[in-house]
Amino acid sequence: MTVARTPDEVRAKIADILRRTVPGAQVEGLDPKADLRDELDMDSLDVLNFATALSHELEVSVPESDYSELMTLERCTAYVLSK
Amino acid sequence: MSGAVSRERGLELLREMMLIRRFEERCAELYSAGFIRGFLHLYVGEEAIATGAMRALSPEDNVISTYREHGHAIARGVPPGEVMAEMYGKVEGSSGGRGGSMHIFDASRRFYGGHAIVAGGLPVAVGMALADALQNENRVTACFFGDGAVAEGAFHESMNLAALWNLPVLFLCENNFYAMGTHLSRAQAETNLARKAASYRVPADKVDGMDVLAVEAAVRREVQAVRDGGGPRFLECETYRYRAHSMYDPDRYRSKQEIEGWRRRDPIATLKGALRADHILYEEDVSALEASVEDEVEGAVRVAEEGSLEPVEDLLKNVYTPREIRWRR
Amino acid sequence: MATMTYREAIREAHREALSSDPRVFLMGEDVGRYGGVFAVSLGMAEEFGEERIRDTPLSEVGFVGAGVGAASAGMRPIVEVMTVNFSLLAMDQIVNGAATLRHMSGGQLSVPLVIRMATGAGKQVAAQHSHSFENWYAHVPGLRVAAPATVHDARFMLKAALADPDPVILFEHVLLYNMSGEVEELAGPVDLRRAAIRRAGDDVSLITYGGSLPKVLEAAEHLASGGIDAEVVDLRALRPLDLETILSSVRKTHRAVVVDEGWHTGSLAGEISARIAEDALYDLDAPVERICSAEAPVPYPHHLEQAALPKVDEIAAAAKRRVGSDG
Amino acid sequence: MAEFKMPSLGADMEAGTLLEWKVAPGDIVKRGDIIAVVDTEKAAIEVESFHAGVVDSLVVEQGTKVPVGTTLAVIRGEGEPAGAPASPPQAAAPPSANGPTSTPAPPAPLRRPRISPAARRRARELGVDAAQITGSGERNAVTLADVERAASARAADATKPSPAPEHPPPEAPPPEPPPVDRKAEVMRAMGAAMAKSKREIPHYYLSNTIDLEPAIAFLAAENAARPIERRIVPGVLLLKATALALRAIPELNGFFEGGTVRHAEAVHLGTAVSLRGGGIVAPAIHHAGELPLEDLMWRLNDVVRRARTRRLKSSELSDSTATVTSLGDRGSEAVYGVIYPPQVALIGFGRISERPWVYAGQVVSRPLVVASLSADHRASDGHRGAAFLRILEDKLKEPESL
Repeated sequence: MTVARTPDEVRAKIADILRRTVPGAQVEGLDPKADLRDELDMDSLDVLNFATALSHELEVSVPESDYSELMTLERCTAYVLSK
Repeated sequence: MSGAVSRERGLELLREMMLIRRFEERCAELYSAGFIRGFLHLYVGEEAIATGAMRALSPEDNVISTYREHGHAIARGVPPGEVMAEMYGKVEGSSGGRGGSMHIFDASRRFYGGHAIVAGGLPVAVGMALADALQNENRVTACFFGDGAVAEGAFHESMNLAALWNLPVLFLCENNFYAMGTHLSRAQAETNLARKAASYRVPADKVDGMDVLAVEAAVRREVQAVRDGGGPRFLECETYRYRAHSMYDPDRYRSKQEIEGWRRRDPIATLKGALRADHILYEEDVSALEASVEDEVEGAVRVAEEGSLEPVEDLLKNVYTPREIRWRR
Repeated sequence: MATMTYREAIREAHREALSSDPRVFLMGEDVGRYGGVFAVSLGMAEEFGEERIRDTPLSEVGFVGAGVGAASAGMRPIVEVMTVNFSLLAMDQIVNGAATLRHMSGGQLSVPLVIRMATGAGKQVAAQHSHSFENWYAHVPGLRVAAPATVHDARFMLKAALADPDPVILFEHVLLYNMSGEVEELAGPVDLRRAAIRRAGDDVSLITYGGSLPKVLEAAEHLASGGIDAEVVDLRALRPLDLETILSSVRKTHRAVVVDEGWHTGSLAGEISARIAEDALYDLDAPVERICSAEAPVPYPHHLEQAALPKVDEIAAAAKRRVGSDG
Repeated sequence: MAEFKMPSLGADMEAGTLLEWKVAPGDIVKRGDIIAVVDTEKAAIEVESFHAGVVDSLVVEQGTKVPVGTTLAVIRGEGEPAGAPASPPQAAAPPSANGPTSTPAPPAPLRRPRISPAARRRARELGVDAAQITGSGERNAVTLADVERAASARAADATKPSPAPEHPPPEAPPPEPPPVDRKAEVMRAMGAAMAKSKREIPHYYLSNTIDLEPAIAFLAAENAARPIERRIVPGVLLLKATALALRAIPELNGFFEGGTVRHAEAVHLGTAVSLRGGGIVAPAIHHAGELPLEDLMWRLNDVVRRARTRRLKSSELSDSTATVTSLGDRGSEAVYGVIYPPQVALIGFGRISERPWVYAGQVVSRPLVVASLSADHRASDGHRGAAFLRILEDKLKEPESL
């Protein structure tokens, strides 16, 4: 399986996952530094579903303690790339 | 054999052999009509052995037999109706219908089957005798098998074990000279079967299996020797089956002359002749016996016909011991 | 095309082998003068002589072991064991001997032995003559196990078995001997590595072998009349299994029913189900179902024997259940 | 002959629009089969039949809005003759007192939805949520064909609005639901229910601050050992503890109707779910107290997702015996909620956050939550309410027992 690994690919993939796990999410034009939970009205279930999809589709393991690292687009991209 | 037997005893032996023969002939008929299925191995011609040998055994002794065992079962006292019902696959059969022709069991008469793997009964007989030895039971285990079994490894291992441990087994070899379709001379290099047993230090002897009085006397002698603690014995009874190995067998391997030759030594005719010579058998006896045997066999067929089939829901019955029974012991 | 019985097809296969290779000989109980208990070798002793159509005493461990020895010493023996039930007496020679000699001699010995045996129930011969132990042999590395289920395979599987450098066991179901069928006369040996698709279909794979094939084909016809298009896979080889054919069928139909006359527990059907679960789980649209024999020794009475064995309507019902059209 | 009526799917529902029939006359229906999709102010809801039999006739056409209680279809029992007259929609009785009229059977041991592995994989490929498809396979398993049908139906939906005048569709499309301003409808319906609640129910309020340190530590240890898709959120512990505490204090678990209190036997926990774009629904998690945490987590996730995609079942909207509202980790410190009539209690949880707390004589930082109870004074009193919160706290301090 090939996995997205350039920053652009990772960002696109994250956006794609967000669109699927948070139905109706307006991902375009999102401030990369803004907290996704506020911007997209994500609750803890959404966060877990997002983290689960991220972990499966980008093949990164995400311990529970790292969830907060995923909560802006910018940090999330960096987190995936660091793995 | 003149003067060897009383009228009463003579008639009893004669009737039993006639009963077995009539029973077997009726089985052949019922098989052809489709009431009996599977394999059917008939004992016609060999009746003297079962009849004579069982007389010499006590009800406390064990009997183990082969797939050609209807005669043994009847001579042992298993009601012919139960044997017939077994062949009909009915619940009233001696094994509840599950075994059929080859697997007649009646533990209440210490008749332990009914084994259809050639020589399969011999090690079991050794084990039963071992149990008796360990429990100080003064009991003999009589084990019937054919000449074909002598070629199996199980025969040789059983002889050795029984002799080595000095066990109370009487090995009764019914040598009818054919292992299915193969004559003894083409199956075994040493055709003197008693010598094989003797080589394991099992005292071995031979008797005319077509002479019921001779069989009874020989078995009585051997049983006594075993019961006296002398260890196992081997008795070869030379005999002949008039019919094919089984109902499936086209019987192309023997000549008509050979069969006719043995028929002239027929055990029933032989006993009749002896009793007539002693003037203790009359024609009206024979017709009375024939009628009574006919009645008994027809009664057996009725038991089988009127019996019931086990419900299919019971299919898994007796695969394991019912637990509550085992634990209550 | 020639029409013959399964029995005649096996006999023809023997005659061909005996005529073309002087190393081939047949031995077993009553195979010679008697002509074989299932009459497979009828007339062959007269044709090829008693040296090559060799009667044996009732000494299974002895003559099967002798087959192992003769094969390893340059002959091409065919050993007929009357039924798989009696083969248990010889299992030591087959499992500890034939299957292992090559391996434990570091490749110095090979055992090009063919063992044929009858198997299966349906003739009311009760619990010591009716069982299907094919899977016990299929468990053993070093053996090749196969089962001709058609007259054509009966005709051409022996040739493949004799050509194999390793021990091959061929299972012949007792109910097949009288079956008639067509044989392509100039066909080559059956490929022992390949299962056969006996009927192509899209809705469910019915996987079976040997004596159950006719039942499965009948079930497939019945299903077709109800609009279910079943594919029938005849394993032919029980060891090694042709996983490629099995899995590609399941990947196509997404449903599998495995029919095997052995008992469920530890059955060949269980092995096949496991392989499907391991390698094709994500292709399955319904659980795999097995139709095997009831977990009891085969009983003598007809109605109980039939109740114990896989049945056509049972196979069809399982297929419908898996396709999801049983209402 | 049974009449299938527009169900009451909550205290605030007065009427519904029949969006779609899932059955046709002559179809055999079993109890629990989904037979129609009804649009309420809140959501499109799959409604199930409580009768078994054969669909005799469909009385209401798709797209029609009718009051609660209106006969929608007639279901004939087996053996009954066909064609008995059904009452027309106009003759519908007004909705009777709200509240559950039937209790679903206790759930079979909960499992993931029955989706065949092939269907699951295909659904992923097609981007279809297989969990929301009604299966046609064995025991309602979702099969490959179901997924493919759903995908093509969706594709058809997607192309429907595009005008294609020169190629009229071969069949008349099913009537579109009337366009609604859903947000306004939801707000109006909720407002009506809440007004009724505040008007009629004498609320009393209690709250306790609870130290969640043991619960959070327990979860962290549990989750560390779990693959990510099986991790559990803290809200699940709160739900489970609430359900168990409700079981201990039955006065808070039930209904006030017709001037009397009726305690419910089982605890079906209404779980307030905020809809994106506004509004709240509170679908029931049936038998919440009996579900292991993992099953409860799965149920919560399932019900939230379906609430947000408007695929709830009717029983889930009418069966709750008490409701929980939990603000999660981004909300306010405490919530004192409004009871959903005819229920008699609402339990609220504020945000879980690290705050100073005295523990073993020391001021330490601990994750705290304010648990509140809004309860109907006609059904219970403050004494019992306090006992409830105490039990809730005890349960959360021993998370292993959940």
